[in-house]
Amino acid sequence: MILWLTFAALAAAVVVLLLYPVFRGGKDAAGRIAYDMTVYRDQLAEIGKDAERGMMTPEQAEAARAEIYRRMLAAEDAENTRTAASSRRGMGRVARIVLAAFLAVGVPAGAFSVYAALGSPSLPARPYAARADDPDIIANTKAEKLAAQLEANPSAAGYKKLGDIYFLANRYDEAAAAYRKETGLAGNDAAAWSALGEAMAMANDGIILPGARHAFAEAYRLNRTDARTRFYLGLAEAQHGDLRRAVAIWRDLQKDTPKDAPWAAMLNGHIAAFSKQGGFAPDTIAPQPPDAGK
Amino acid sequence: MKKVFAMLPVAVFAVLVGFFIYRLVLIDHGDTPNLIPSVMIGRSAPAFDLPPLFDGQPHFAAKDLQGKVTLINFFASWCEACRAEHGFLGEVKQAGIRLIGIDYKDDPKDAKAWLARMGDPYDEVVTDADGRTAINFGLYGVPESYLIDKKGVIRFKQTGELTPDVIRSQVVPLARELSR
Amino acid sequence: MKIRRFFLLFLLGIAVATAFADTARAVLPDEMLSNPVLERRARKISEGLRCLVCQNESIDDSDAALAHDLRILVRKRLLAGDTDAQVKQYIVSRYGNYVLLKPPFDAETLGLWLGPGALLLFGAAAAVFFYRRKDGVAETPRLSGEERARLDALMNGGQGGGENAS
Amino acid sequence: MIPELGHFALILALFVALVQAVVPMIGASRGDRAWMGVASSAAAAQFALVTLAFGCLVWCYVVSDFSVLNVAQNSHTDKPLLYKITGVWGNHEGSMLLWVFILSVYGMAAALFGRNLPPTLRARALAVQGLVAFGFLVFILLTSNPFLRLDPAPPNGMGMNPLLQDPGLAFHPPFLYLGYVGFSMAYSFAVAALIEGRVDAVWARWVRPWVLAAWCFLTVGIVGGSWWAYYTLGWGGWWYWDPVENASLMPWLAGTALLHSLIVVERRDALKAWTILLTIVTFSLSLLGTFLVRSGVLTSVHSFAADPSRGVFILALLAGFTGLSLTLFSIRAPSLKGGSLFAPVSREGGLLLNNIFLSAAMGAVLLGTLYPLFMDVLELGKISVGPPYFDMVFIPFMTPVILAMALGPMLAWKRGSLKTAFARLRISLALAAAAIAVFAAFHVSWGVAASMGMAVWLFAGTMETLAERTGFLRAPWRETKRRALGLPRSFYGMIASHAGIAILIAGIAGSTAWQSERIQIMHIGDSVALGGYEIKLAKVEDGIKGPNYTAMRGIFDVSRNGVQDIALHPEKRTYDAPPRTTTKAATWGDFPHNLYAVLGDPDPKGGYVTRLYDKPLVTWIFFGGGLIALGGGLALLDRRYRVGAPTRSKYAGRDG
Repeated sequence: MILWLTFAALAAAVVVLLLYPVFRGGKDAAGRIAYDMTVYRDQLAEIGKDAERGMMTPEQAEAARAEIYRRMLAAEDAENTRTAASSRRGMGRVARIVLAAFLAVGVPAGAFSVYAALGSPSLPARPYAARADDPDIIANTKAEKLAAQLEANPSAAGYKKLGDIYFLANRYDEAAAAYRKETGLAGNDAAAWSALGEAMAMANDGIILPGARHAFAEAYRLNRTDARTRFYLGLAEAQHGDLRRAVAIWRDLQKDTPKDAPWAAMLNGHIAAFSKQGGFAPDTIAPQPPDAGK
Repeated sequence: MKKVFAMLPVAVFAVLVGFFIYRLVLIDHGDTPNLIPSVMIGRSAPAFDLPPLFDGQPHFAAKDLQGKVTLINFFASWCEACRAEHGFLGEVKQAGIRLIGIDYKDDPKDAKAWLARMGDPYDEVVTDADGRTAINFGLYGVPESYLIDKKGVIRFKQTGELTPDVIRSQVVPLARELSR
Repeated sequence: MKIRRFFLLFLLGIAVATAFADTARAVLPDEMLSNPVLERRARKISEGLRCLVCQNESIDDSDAALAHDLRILVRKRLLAGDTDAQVKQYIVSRYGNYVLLKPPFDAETLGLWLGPGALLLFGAAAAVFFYRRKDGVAETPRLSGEERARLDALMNGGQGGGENAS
Repeated sequence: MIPELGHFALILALFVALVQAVVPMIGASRGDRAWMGVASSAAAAQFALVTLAFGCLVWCYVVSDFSVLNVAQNSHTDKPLLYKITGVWGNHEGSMLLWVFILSVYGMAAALFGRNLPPTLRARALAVQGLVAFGFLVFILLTSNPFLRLDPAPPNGMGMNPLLQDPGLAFHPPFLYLGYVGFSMAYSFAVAALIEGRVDAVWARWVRPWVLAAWCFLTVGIVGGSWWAYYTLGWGGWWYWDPVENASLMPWLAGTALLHSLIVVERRDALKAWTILLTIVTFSLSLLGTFLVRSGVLTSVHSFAADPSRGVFILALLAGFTGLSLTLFSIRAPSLKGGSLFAPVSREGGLLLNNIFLSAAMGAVLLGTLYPLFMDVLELGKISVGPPYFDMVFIPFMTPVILAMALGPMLAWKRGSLKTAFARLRISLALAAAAIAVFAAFHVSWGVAASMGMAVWLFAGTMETLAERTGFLRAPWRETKRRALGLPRSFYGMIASHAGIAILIAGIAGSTAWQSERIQIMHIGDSVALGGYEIKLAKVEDGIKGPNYTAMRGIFDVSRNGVQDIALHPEKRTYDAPPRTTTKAATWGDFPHNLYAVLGDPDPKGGYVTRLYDKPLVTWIFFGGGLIALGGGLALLDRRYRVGAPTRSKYAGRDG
């Protein structure tokens, strides 16, 4: 609420600022020629100074002055023709009211509607210092401690946590090692296998080697709905050159993906990009789940 | 006259923008402006005579290229992209093309271990320890592959990884034509 | 958790793309030739050859592995008795003109080499055209009496405006 | 809330920019004072909103709010506060926001200091400025939005490229942008004048301070960047003819030409079409630089950071702003009346000569930068155009400019005499000839001797000009002092800038001619002789902890004739996040020497690779560059650019 009130106040302040000249009315100022004359007078004064300093002979100074005088006369001519020619004087009251209405309504309305499309009003700011209670942060600083504890007292949940910490710290090799321990301890845990595969892939700059592929296959065997597993199985196909197969798997995943899923955009992007690379239209590919057998 | 001169800047600028648009269109169509075509295409493979990776096997030299269509694949165990490419090399061999691997600036121990782990699709693997042969081929980096005809002339070069698409649509058809 | 992973993959993609190499530079002591004259020639040649895998750097400035190999090659060729031109030709025969930081003068680069001169000629022609122009007034004539009167009115009328520097 | 507030302020700024672009333009064409008045208040609102948005982004960086994608990608909690702040513009999105922020600062300045401008011209110029802001805000919001959020926030950021963690690189982009964007103000005036159909001596005076300010900032930015490259990139170079550098040099050359042609317009009412064209070209080159650097059309082999969608957008902006203004130019230029004539040998003639050569040099740089692209698009093959080409074309083009630079100020306006000018410069002529003879005798190449001769010629000539104007030694001391105090500041600005160029040339010539280098493996205790100094590797300390890096530091003791002078401490740093290694050279100068030491990797067989250079006079390059910018600053303080607004006079009321 405070957020919206602040926005409204900001928009209102801007509107007031924009409307000020509209309602202040036209205070007459000097005409164009007065501005020109100011400069020409200044130039004349400079010539005087130059001549006085001996930078110009009196004749040169006189010629230079004559040039400026001519420009002054020309400016006056221009002013007279312009004044005679321009018949329109201002925009009138109605136009001014229309303008004021547009400024007062159009500007804030436009800003709010664009913000509605681009902004994330529901997300609070997350300054680092204010995240002292954030479990991730605490965990991150205590990763070493946790690793030591697990050494003495291994547990699947502990390794999962450790793997997550390493993963988020971009330490993928260590994350993979922790998840591998987790898969060993947890038995048939699809999420653990999937996390392992992802960590291994990330450790190789996103390339899914046989080891990682095996982990994903294992995860898929245990759970056929997990989005992450299906996404990476598709990616593996793509990396093996079978773009049609990859797109088929992703389109299958797309069917089960809610529109507002955070990865929906990325998934659609992958489908579009890989279809383009493969030179086919995505909708010519029938959705197909990954092979369970592999 | 004056008018023509006044048009000149906007005309020059329009041509310039035309170039930029065309370039961006090319990039958008998958043309990678950064790839430099090899000047070696259509020329005989440079002279070389490289020692084998595995002890006891023969050397491989430029003269051995005669009589058989060959794909020379430069790779290294330390190269990330080579891993991605490696799985598809089998297709090349299946198509009846002789496949020679040149292990580029690598520790033989690492290369052997790598081939043991990833599989060894090559007919022969030789080593280019100091990278001199690679430079003679005009190599930018690994992986790169050169398709060479029966007379030892370079016919095709792939800078970067061989993808299944490149193998199927370019390498195999060209090799077939060349073997005739 | 899952959500975050996907975003991280996205982040990682960007990080990999913008990563670039270490900046420790160029020629290493063990590459250098003991003969200072040959070494100086080698450096000179290296400065004119492009590092093929870098952005706009000569192989003399680059620490890329290929640049290192090319520097050694340049020195080997020099030791073998090649002239500077032969060394360059050797590398051009492998990598094409792209490797030369100073492009050769040929049909394709005609515009590049003659362009600057053409621009200057165009400028000179425009200047000549400008100086021979007739519609300007060579010497400003004195003001006529009528003009002087108008001017006086103008100057005095505008008395209020002026040289009040703010 | 802070990140969202910044986002909203930026979006609001977009609509204010639209208002600023449209309403005053209509107002000016209809002569409506209220509608025109919206220009100033919109510029003020624009400034306030973009400042707010920029401040919000800075705040996000300072407090490490990783829920903001841009912060998560480019910052890290370990970074020192300074680099958290400068990290804001160390990436594409943030730097575009800085761009728009600076644009709004100029708009505000024009609204505040523009009271000496006729209302219609001011309204139109601000409207064009609003249009530029609108284009860039759309670009930022659609393709480069720095306020996109991340949920949940990652525990830490990805860090910042360590190369950017340096005061030199932290502060030179803002100056470059102040330069690039500053030229947008001149551009806006040019377009406004074309719309009005009035370009005259008065217009030139109104525009000149904006051009001066932009030019000054751009000079500082380029010199700062060059200085940064010198001491961080680790091999003592300071200019590489890289496309990024060319992108800043081209507007500088055009801007320098513009600065001089404006004088002719102001004095003679001549060269008007050319000056307008140059104004458009200068700003377009700033945009072109942005396009080339950020679109990826020019990047080379292993770079894949380019984003074609951004490229398309910037190209559209470039095509829009430049195309529209050039079209307008082609319609209006033929009707611009030529002013009074001047002889080829005259002050104006000198300025015109300067314009021709500077523009041709700028064209040559542009040609060299784009030629590989042309060849590629036309499928004529791939070539590289590098430093040897640019040196070959640039130096011959600049030589006449420098020779004329000493001569020009000695020529009379309108019709000068070469004989008189040379007679007044006889001391400079003699000194230059002596310099060439002395340097040639010291077995340096003829090129270096000639460059030194040119530097002496220009410096002495500039000093002689100063002496001439003040009557130094010819008039009584009291008279000299009176004249010196009476000379306008812009004159002193010219003296400082021209002298700066002389010093810069001497620095370039000296550092190339007398550079010496030693590259070797040194063990602890080894000594190397260089430039009359004895440089000993005393020790190497490893594991030195910085705020966010670990360094290996070499301690070199430098002694001369057995007396120890100073110690050099180059470092090799490995940053924590992201883990990357950078070199930090150590430099020390004692006229004329400049020692430069770099510590390389340890050798497997023991010892360390070290690179030691002596670059005599190299600091003169940066000092000269600084003096050039200072000259611009002095000129900007000239009282004639602070002419007040006219008060109501008998002409008042005619305008509405």
